[in-house]
Amino acid sequence: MHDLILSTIAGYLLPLITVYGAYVITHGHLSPGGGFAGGTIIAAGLILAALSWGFHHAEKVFNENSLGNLDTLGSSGYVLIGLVAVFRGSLFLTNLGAGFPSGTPGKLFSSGAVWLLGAAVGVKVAATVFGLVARIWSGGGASGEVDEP
Amino acid sequence: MHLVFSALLVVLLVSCGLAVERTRDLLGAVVIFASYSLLMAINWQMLGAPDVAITEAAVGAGVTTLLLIGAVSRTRRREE
Amino acid sequence: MPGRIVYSWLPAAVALFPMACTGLVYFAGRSSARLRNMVALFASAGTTVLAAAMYPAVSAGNTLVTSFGGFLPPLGISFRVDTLSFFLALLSSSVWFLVTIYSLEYMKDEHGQTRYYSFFVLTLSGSVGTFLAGDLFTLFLFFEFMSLPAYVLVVHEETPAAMRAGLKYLFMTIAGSLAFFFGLVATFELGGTVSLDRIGVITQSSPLSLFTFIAFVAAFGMKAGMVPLHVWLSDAHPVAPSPASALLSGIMLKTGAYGLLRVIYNIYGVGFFRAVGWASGMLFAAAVTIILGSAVAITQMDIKRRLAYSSIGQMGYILLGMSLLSERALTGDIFHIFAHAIMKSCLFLCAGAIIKKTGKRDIREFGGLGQRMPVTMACFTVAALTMIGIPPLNGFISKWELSLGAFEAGKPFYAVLLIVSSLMNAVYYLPIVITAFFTRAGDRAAGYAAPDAHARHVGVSTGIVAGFVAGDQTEPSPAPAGLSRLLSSVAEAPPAMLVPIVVLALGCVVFSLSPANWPLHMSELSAKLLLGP
Amino acid sequence: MAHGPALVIALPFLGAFVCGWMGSRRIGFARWGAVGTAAIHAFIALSLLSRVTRNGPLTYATGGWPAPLGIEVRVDILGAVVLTLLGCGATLILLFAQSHEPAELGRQAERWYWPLCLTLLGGMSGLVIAKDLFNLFVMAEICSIAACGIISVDSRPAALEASFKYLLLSAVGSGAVLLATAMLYSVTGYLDMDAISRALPAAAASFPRVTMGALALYLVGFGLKAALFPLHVWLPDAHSAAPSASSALLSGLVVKVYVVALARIGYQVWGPDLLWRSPAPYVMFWFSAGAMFFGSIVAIAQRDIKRLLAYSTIAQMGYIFFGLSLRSENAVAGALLHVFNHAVMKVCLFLAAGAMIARTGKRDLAGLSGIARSMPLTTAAFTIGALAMIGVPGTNGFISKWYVALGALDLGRPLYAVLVVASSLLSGAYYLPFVISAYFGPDPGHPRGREGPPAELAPIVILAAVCVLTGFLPRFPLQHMLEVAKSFFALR
Amino acid sequence: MSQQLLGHLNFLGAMVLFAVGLYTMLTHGNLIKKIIGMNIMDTAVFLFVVSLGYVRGGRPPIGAAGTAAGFVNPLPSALILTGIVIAVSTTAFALALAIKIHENLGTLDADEIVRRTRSG
Repeated sequence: MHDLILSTIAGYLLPLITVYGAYVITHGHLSPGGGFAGGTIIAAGLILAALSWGFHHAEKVFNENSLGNLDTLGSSGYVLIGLVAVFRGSLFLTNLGAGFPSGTPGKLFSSGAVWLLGAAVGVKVAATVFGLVARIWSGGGASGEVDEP
Repeated sequence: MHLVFSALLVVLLVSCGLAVERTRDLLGAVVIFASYSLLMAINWQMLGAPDVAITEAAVGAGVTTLLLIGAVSRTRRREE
Repeated sequence: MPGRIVYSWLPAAVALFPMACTGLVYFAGRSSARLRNMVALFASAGTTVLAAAMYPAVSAGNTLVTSFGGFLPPLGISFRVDTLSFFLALLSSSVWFLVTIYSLEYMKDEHGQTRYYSFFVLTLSGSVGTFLAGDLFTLFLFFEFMSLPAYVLVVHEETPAAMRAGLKYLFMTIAGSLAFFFGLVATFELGGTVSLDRIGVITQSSPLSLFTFIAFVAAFGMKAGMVPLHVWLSDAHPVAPSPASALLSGIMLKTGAYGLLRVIYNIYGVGFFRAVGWASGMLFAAAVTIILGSAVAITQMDIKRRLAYSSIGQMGYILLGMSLLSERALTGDIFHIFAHAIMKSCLFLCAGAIIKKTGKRDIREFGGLGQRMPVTMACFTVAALTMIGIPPLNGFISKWELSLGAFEAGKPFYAVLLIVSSLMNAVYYLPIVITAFFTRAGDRAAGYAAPDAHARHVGVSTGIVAGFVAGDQTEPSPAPAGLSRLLSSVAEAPPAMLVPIVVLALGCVVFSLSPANWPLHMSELSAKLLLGP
Repeated sequence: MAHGPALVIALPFLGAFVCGWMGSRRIGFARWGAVGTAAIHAFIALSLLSRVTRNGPLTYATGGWPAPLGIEVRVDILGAVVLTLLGCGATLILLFAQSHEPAELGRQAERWYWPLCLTLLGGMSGLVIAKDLFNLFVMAEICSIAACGIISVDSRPAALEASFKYLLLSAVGSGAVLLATAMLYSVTGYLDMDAISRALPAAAASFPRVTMGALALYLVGFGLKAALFPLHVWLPDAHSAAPSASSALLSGLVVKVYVVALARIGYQVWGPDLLWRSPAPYVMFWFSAGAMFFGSIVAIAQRDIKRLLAYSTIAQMGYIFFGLSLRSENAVAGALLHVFNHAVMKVCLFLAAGAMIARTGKRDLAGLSGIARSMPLTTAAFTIGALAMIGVPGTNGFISKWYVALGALDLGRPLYAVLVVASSLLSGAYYLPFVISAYFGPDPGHPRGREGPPAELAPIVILAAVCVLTGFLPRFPLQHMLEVAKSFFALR
Repeated sequence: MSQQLLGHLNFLGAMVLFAVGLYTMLTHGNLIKKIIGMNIMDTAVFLFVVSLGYVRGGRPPIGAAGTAAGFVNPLPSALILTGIVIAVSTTAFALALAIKIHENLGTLDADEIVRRTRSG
């Protein structure tokens, strides 16, 4: 279903949606949203583009391999960030207490590791959701599961 | 006004739910379900849960619908 | 006789020695058949020696005790050996030893011998452990170690009939053990202990205590072949290999009787029973068991089936003896456990020898066997006469004591019942003897060949009994023509089979009315012990 | 091991991600990575156990925030014992699986298999040590989805259908659990179990219908997932259609963690007094009695060995619920002990059955007759497992039976003890014929001397040995479970 | 008062929707319809939880940065968010299964599926 208007608009929308998703992710501790919602938004943008350009185009960038890498990066990243605290001698997932910079409350880089964790979740969710939809739309079957930590 | 609007939302939600149940055309049911999700998101916003609302809008109305459409298009469209 | 408590490792050794040997038998069996047989023999002989080694302490009136705590806190495994335990453990291990010797020859050409001997030794451990157990829990444990492996002995032949009988046996056994389990838990709940070191763990009469008693009766009655629960016995005993049948009938049935003895006289106590009058139910069941067992035995033409039903009838005596609640009856009861163990093992071994040599199981075809296998048949005759209760033999003593006990308990009806059942015993044992000695080989025994064989058979047997009672023998068949012919017709079983048979038959005679009757003495002591002060 | 409580959850998940990532590149790494992760998990669980038994419950506040605000996990004795069970059980199952499953699944499906197993392990671990109801719910969901995954991973139609059914029904269950959690939150204002437990008596007085409804919903929700009798419909299909190692995981471990969750909610959140003022235990009692008989009777009619084992699980779960629904320390200890014991025996049985099926290609009982001659050790292990199921003394099944029956008599209800006993007899009725035919039945020509490879055989034999060992020396799980039961009833 | 009424109205709506979802799930043979029913049921539960929070009269948990006193316990929101995530993963998984089943058996009807898997 290739359509010139659609694909052109999708080309403009994709960066916008991605930026919005990134905003939602990184401001999870300040405003509604967070890693999950933001990740879904990014995935939605990608899906929109893929739908209008065709999934085979998307496969050049986001194939099973790279999606798997992103998936693992996000989810392992979350656990590893949690483990950083452990290695610094505090409890698992400890944030400020483990020496993550607290920053200024109300600003972007506040709340220590929260936005890092959010980013990890966002990457994972975006990759997974896009992978799910891509799989359902373009063949393949057995699916993975989404872990929202 | 708030109350009336909310009541209307609830009524709409229920009727959407019933419509989904009744529709034999799966694609139609999916579309109605998408609007159901959107209505639900609005309802939650009005009930003071913006976090949930935004997620529902992205997930319920967006991803779930896409998944359902994909699945319907890869299987069959009518419920026999 | 004031006894002391002596801590000793011997009881545990007796019970666990064969269990330890089981593995040895199995691994020996993988390298050499001879070695395996020797190990099996060694296991049963060793058990007998170890059991006998407890004699000095027990004869001094002491009680041997071992315990391993903490199996299932507050329960543990414990052994406690008084006169009764010692007596029965020694009895079972020595019978086991004899039967092992017999098996060496009997099982020579059978399949799966390693399996047979492994489980043979394991069941020895179970049955000896049952007799030596110091609490109900240990008793339960060893009871299971005996009952479940015995399944393998029952189905050894692997014929469809054996498999069917085995399945029945297995399910009845499991049902029985679950009833036992229930009784065990309930006893623990009611008395706070399951130890057998006292008289009267359960002292209150309540619905639960009655329920508990019924559970125990069901569990042990199942093993002992009490009448409504006997259905497995008549199938399982005939299909097992003969040495295994001898043990099943001779020893394993007795574990059920022993368990009931312990339950009645230790867990509840005789005083309790006299007060509640539950014994009358037991008496009734015992009476039914005696009559039904004997009556059905009369109709059986398969020698092993007839012996199996006979066992049911004989177990009825034992159940009767323990329910009469009098000292004489109890003495007779325990003595009958001993006497029946010996004679029934002897009979089954004889039957095994006959089947092995001639392939005949049907007693109508036993004509001429007296000439072919004179020793075997002589032993069979001795054991059968003992079973009937002919005065000089030890079967008489138990019946005599039981009858006196019945009078002592003020229930003369049961004495009459004993006499009637003795006559019934005669009705089904004498025809075998008569057929074997007084008809020629190839002849169908008189009366058996007739069109309505069954009716004639019963009629003839009754006639025989009548004649016997009147001191009159039925007309003898023509005697063998000459000595040479007699010798040429002898085809006796090999010595390894013959020796145990002869020893057991001698046991029937020796421990009879001789002035120093050691088993009777032990029975008297045990009865005193059970009845308590 | 101060971080043990976090590690037992985080480690399997991390392992799952890494195995999933490596799966498409080097499958061998994923296989052994899964086994290794489970082994480390078992090690951590064991060290936690020793620590908890010495120093008392270990509370771990994730992120350093204490209870009402942050997420806490707590490893108490029950948690530690079950964690040990999970770790050791999963290690053995995965060890079996890494030699057994590649052939059964095929390369494509196998890639998904190891991460799913580890995800399941992480979810289960989280479930048994979660201290707040929210985490309980999340972990239960992770378990459910991962469990569906390992059922349908090889895409056989029967497995797909079973998995779908399980997925939908467990979605209903999670809806119920979520609703119940929300209701409890609305009347108490907490999600933390201890805090709810303190606030609940007052809340139950002022909102009796809400709290009652919440309890009922928990019973339905976790009852669905744990296959409590009328809600068990998904189990026979799911557990029999899954690959063998999955069946062992599901029947042995997964259903158990939901029982633990329900026991926690009943005894630690509600507490015995409040619990027995509600009808929930009585309902559970009748359902479980139904389960013991229904499961067994239907199992007798089964022709397929894995279906037989699956129905046996229903009966045995009934047995566990039966013990839990009796207001007696002994019965509850017996039930919790049976959680442990049944896990050991059922895993042993399923693995043995899996090995038999793999060697002969047959899964009907008749086709497996005479199997003892070609697989003596596996059959012996199966026999021990079956005897333990019946509760023959000397096996661990006996010990749990003893305590449940004792508990029934503590209540003055001998008839309940008879029920327990009768259900044991019934389990004999379906295990023994198979065992007998395995030894004495006609041999339809199984290949001779074909035991599985050592890695496949070792877990089976070890588990059978554990059945006997904990039958003779029941101290390890028993003492702890008695202590747990005591602490349950000490709660007011 | 109006808040209470609104809360109760939503309770009622949630219950009706739960019933509709469950009914759809149980009575329809089509797997995709079942999945949609499951989603309706889930959202009904979420609606119930949200309206519970509303009846208790809280304010949105986010927005008033820095004023700790103004925060409402954010847990119920997190509860639902997680619930949504789980619902979508379940949905995705169920759909994948449904597609696989359709590939293998050529039908999406539950009864038909049972018949075809049993027969071979």
